[in-house]
Amino acid sequence: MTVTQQAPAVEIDKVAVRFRGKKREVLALEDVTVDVRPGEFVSIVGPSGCGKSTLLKLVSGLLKPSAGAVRLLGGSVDGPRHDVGFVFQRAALLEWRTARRNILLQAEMRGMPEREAAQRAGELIEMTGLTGFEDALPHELSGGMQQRVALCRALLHRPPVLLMDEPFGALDALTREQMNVELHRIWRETGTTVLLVTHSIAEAVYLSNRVVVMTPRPGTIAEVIDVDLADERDYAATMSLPGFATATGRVRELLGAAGGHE
Amino acid sequence: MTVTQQAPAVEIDKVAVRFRGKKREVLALEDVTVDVRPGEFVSIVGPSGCGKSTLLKLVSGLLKPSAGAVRLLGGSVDGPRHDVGFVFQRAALLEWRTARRNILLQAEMRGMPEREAAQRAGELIEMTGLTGFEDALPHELSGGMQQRVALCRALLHRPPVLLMDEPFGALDALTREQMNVELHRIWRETGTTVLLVTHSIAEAVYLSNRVVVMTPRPGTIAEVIDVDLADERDYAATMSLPGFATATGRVRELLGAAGGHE
Amino acid sequence: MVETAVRTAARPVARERLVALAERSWRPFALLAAGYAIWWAVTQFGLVAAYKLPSPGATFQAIWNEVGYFAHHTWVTTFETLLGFAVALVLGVLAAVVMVTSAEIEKTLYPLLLFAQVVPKVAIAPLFVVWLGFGLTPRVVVAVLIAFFPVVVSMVTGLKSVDPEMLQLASTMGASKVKTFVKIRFPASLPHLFSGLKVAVTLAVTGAVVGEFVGGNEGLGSVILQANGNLDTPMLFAGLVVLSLLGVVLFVAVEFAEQLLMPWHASRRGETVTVTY
Amino acid sequence: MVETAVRTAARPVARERLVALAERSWRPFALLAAGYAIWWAVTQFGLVAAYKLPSPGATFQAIWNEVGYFAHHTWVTTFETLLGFAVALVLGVLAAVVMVTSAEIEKTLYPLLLFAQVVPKVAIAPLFVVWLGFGLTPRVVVAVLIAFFPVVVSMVTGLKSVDPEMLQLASTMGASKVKTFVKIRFPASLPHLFSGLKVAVTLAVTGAVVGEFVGGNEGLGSVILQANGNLDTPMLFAGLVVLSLLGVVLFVAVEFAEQLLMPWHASRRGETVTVTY
Amino acid sequence: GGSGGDEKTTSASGKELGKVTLMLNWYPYGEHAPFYYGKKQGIFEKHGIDLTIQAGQGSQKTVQATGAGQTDFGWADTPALLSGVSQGVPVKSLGVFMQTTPASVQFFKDENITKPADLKGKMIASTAGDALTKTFPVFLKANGMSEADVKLQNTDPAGKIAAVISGQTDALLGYASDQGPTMQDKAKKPVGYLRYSDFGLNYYSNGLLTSTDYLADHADLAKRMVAASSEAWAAAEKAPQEAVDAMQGASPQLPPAAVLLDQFKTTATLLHTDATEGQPPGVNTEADWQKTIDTFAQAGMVTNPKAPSEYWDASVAPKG
Ligand SMILES: Nc1ncnc2c1ncn2[C@@H]1O[C@H](COP(=O)(O)OP(=O)(O)OP(=O)(O)O)[C@@H](O)[C@H]1O
Ligand SMILES: Nc1ncnc2c1ncn2[C@@H]1O[C@H](COP(=O)(O)OP(=O)(O)OP(=O)(O)O)[C@@H](O)[C@H]1O
Ligand SMILES: [Mg+2]
Ligand SMILES: [Mg+2]
Repeated sequence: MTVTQQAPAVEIDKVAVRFRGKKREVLALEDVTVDVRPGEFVSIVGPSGCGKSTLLKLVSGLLKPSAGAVRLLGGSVDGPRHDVGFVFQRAALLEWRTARRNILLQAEMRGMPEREAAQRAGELIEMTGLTGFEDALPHELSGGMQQRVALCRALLHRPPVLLMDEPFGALDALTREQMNVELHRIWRETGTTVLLVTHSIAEAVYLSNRVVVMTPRPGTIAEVIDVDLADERDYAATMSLPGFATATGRVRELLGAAGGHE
Repeated sequence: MTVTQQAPAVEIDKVAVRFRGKKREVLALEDVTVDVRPGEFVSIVGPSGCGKSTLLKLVSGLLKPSAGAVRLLGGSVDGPRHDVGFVFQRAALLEWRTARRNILLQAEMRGMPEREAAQRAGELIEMTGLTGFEDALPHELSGGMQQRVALCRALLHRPPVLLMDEPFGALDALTREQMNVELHRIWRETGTTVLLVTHSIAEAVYLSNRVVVMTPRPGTIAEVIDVDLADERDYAATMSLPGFATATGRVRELLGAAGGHE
Repeated sequence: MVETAVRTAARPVARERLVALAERSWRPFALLAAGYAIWWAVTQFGLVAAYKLPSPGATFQAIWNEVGYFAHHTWVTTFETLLGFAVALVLGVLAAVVMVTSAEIEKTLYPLLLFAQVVPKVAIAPLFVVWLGFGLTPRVVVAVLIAFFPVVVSMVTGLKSVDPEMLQLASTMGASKVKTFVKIRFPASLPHLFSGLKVAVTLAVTGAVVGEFVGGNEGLGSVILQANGNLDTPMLFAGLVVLSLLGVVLFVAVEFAEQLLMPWHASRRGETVTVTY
Repeated sequence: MVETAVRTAARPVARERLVALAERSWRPFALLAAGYAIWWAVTQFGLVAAYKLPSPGATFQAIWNEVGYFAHHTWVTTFETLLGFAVALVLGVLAAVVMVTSAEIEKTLYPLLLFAQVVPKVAIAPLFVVWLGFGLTPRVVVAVLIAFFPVVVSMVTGLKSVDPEMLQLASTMGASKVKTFVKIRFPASLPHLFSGLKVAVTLAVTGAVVGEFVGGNEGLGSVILQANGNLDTPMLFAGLVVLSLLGVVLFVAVEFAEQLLMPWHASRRGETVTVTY
Repeated sequence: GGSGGDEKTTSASGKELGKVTLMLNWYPYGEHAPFYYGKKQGIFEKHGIDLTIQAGQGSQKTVQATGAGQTDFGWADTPALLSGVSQGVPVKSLGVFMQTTPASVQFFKDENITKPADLKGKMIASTAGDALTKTFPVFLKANGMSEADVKLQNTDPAGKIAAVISGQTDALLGYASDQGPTMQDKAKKPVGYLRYSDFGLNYYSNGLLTSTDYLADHADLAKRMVAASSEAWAAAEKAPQEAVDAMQGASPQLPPAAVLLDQFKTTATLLHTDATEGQPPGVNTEADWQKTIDTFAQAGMVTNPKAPSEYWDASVAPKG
């Protein structure tokens, strides 16, 4: 996909976030500036507690910055935005709804046509390997299954912008790889703009156009790394490309990680 | 550490678990037999929903098998056991307690001496990098921070058996490596028996004496892989040892994963 | 954790179910029988004067002698109670919703509702008669006023206890307030609401009776009032027995609705085959 | 999600706080003023006969003329209410704990409690006098009986709503039932308990008044009863006003305790600087 | 509710009857026998009245309901009427039938109480705020005692009898025609009375009343109602047993027949003062009214006493 010179889909401009707790004030983000082009896939990696989840909540308008401004799809963000699909870090399922009905919540809230929604939900359930558990309640599902339900829910309405907070954290290696491939395919086919928080450097590099590496709290941007890979990528083959090694190496270096998990 | 010919610390004997839901019966585990020697470190890997969490709950006596028997530290398990430290897949923190007091819950419940508990909690908080957030309530912590609090809680009383269900899933690569190293050190120093569920194959191999690989639901044991590495392991160096490559390769093969995340 | 027996994986057959039912329910019956036995013994052997406590025989005789009379008055009270409860339920839920929607409305409305609650209805009931006359209205109004508050309080607490992240999720879905309410807030607050409803339904009975005390020649309240005036304790107890039965039946109906509407809730989950203990 | 204003990161100064307080609390006061104005107008212009509704002036005059008298009776009723509420709280929590501990005890005890609840206390209050004599006891007993049930119901629901995984966690810690209760079940059930307590405290006031109606020479209940007998509506309303104030004060005290004991709860969390909206 | 007197029905003999409702002061008991007897004997029909009798729940409420037009006529205690009028309830008495108050201190005879002085130090159950309690100090004063000499215990009306039977109190304040017979029946012990009227205090008790509006609009019907009632009371006085028998079926919760008879016989002794001796029931004198008003003014129940004519319409009184 060729990225043209359009206005950015996401503009985060000199943003700072300061939380005030009972006893403590926490500066979670400081002077964060990122632009994401329409149709771009950007991953965010950084140490635990550096403000990644906070950043996604800013973009969706669930949180207001203490300083700076956020723009999404050309409009300034000053309230919850519903032109996004959001996967929270916790699965956040409704305990009284079955897996399928948790997914369909998205459709019901948006008033999507029922037939279309049901069909799409069926496809996503199959894609994520939840077949057979459509009618299970959340407490009857394993941790990874719950996470997949939340993923399906965020994808149901084919959102123009996808915000995903460690959507694959509770999945085993194989399932995770399959999900990666699927997500990559969906992204290429639909031109969705994606912001993905992940702890897997390989995943970040495999999926993204660019990887944003953050510093420990207060979260600032350490570096934005361009991934020099074609948009169409074979999973196994990509891993052995020099562009992949360069990018992962640089990310690992910035994070100070030895690379055991990547 | 030399493993002597003692009675197993954990004996799982032809265990099956069948859940009955409203509409569906799910056979989660079938004919699972595993013995864990005292002081051994065993990791469990397997596809999402294959019954790993279920297995840990069986060992701790939180769940009764539909068939078969479980023995722990020489006694048969027929009720919740408290000679374990358990890290659940969800952090499961008390929302009204601060981070420190969530950790100290373990001490309070067991009636541990206060001074000792407070000191130990302080050490663990430092080790897991939570310093400065001792007085934060769970909702003021990031996902990874919550997980670290749960980890500290399980380690507080230096349990003879540690049961950990993806304790590092929400951590970034660097923190995760550090935690791995710390856990390995604790294990070597205390001779604790550890059962660890993880999705990271590298983590499983780096930490374990043996890796149990499970099949998709109904969960059975595909193979138990012996890890041919010295007990004392340097993190970065281990990765390049032939024993490491052999073991990870075999696990990856059994799981059918390409290895992107390891 | 509560200890429970291990179950086999096979589905229970009808006979097993019956046994299980008997196992579950023999205790209340035993209790009832014991209570009856004590009552009987105490009156039979003259331990308590008859004007203080009639014998069970005399009490049931009183009902039996006037079955039609009791049926009529029970029906009146039941009708008032149900009407009062229904109105209290609707108004209470509405008030709670409005109050949760806006902190400003809450601050304006709460003192008003609180005021309506703390004024003892028993004390102002006579005024209702002055204001509203002797018909059905004042009695239903008293029932509503008495049953209303628990509904509001529990519903407000319930609506506010919803996981904030679920509400954030809803707002990313562009959900309207109504949809968020219908699909998230309301179901999530059901456990709270039902504990309010259980209290409310029993209070609605009391409300109807209080209403009948102050104005009305019908209903179990007036039966009791007259019996009290004549010191006719068998009749008084007969009234109380029938009234209690009414209360118990309505309470059980609410519990049943609870079971039906929220089988998913932790407090009511069916046990899984492999049971946690 | 409720929209709220953006806050700056700096701590608010004292003046800002004052303004915020005024902003938060002007509505109830405005409401009170409006209510008073309507009451005044309605009586002033003779829209309602004086025997139906006295003027506010006459009402406050009635209090003012007999301040000492009101103070005494208010104190009596307050004492009965607090005692009744305290006993109901302790008994209610105990009953709930016992019931949650064992399903069998629950099944045995619930019908008993339910029965005690559904028998209208107003109807049996005269019997209490026969059984317990005059004096403080029957009045406190009525208050306890009326306030008890909401405490039990909400506490049982609360205790049962605890996240099962937290209880599993406790059992891996070898926690005794008592410790599990004190450290997990009880705090987790506070949000439920408090919605019960809010209802219970207002009912305890009613209970004390009912007790005073049927037997007692003291307390606001007897003040109201006498005023009613004389058709002395100013005095009647004076009694009601004082009684309502008592109820409001006690309710606010319970709310205050709630705020104090569970600042962590979603329903009461202070907003963070960067506010979700 | 009230019919407003405009509805008409037709009797068996083809006579056109005015439909009226009468709300009693309480659920039916012996005192009310004359109304049932009059109905049964066709006395009301003879006067062109189709009478419906409703139970009441206390004189006060009957006064209020009558004032509000929820019933055409009421049967209520004069003190309740006086305080009602002084509070602005638009009602008027059409004549008091029970001209001697049945108010009395009641106790078991084994208490050895024979005169007011014997009440010294006794505990007496009474309902705060009711007329009996309000006038009790006047009664005490008339007999050289003060409030401090006895202890009054506030008790629910329903609980008074039980309080005496169970020994919680030594006596109660009540109407001789009401609690006494029931008490005697339950405890199987003779009951003694100290009637206010025997010891220097008398005032008007139950009588017929209507609203001022009704009186203005239906003066004739009101007059006929008074005449019929008077005739019914006179008839019942002569045949107490038959009168009480006429009540059968009035309510499933009627007191036992013996109690009813006892209640009515007591009532029958209260129909006249010295001034109206020999007159038909329901004939009042202004002097008696004044005495009653003065008594309650003294007791503090009437704050701004007015002339008898403000409370009582003399024009409808029955002729001998
Ligand atoms: N509601 C809140 N109140 C106070 N502090 C908060 C709040 N939410 C987050 N924080 C703080 O903000 C910082 C960033 O949190 P955030 O959840 O964005 O981290 P993260 O990068 O997502 O971490 P992780 O990888 O562990 O999920 C943390 O230090 C956290 O303690
Ligand atoms: N309470 C329950 N009732 C019914 N089915 C259940 C229950 N708990 C677990 N299961 C089912 O048992 C199977 C195994 O669940 P388990 O949580 O042990 O998986 P897991 O291996 O831990 O998966 P993950 O890696 O996704 O956490 C799943 O298919 C799940 O749906
Ligand atoms: Mg996060
Ligand atoms: Mg799991």
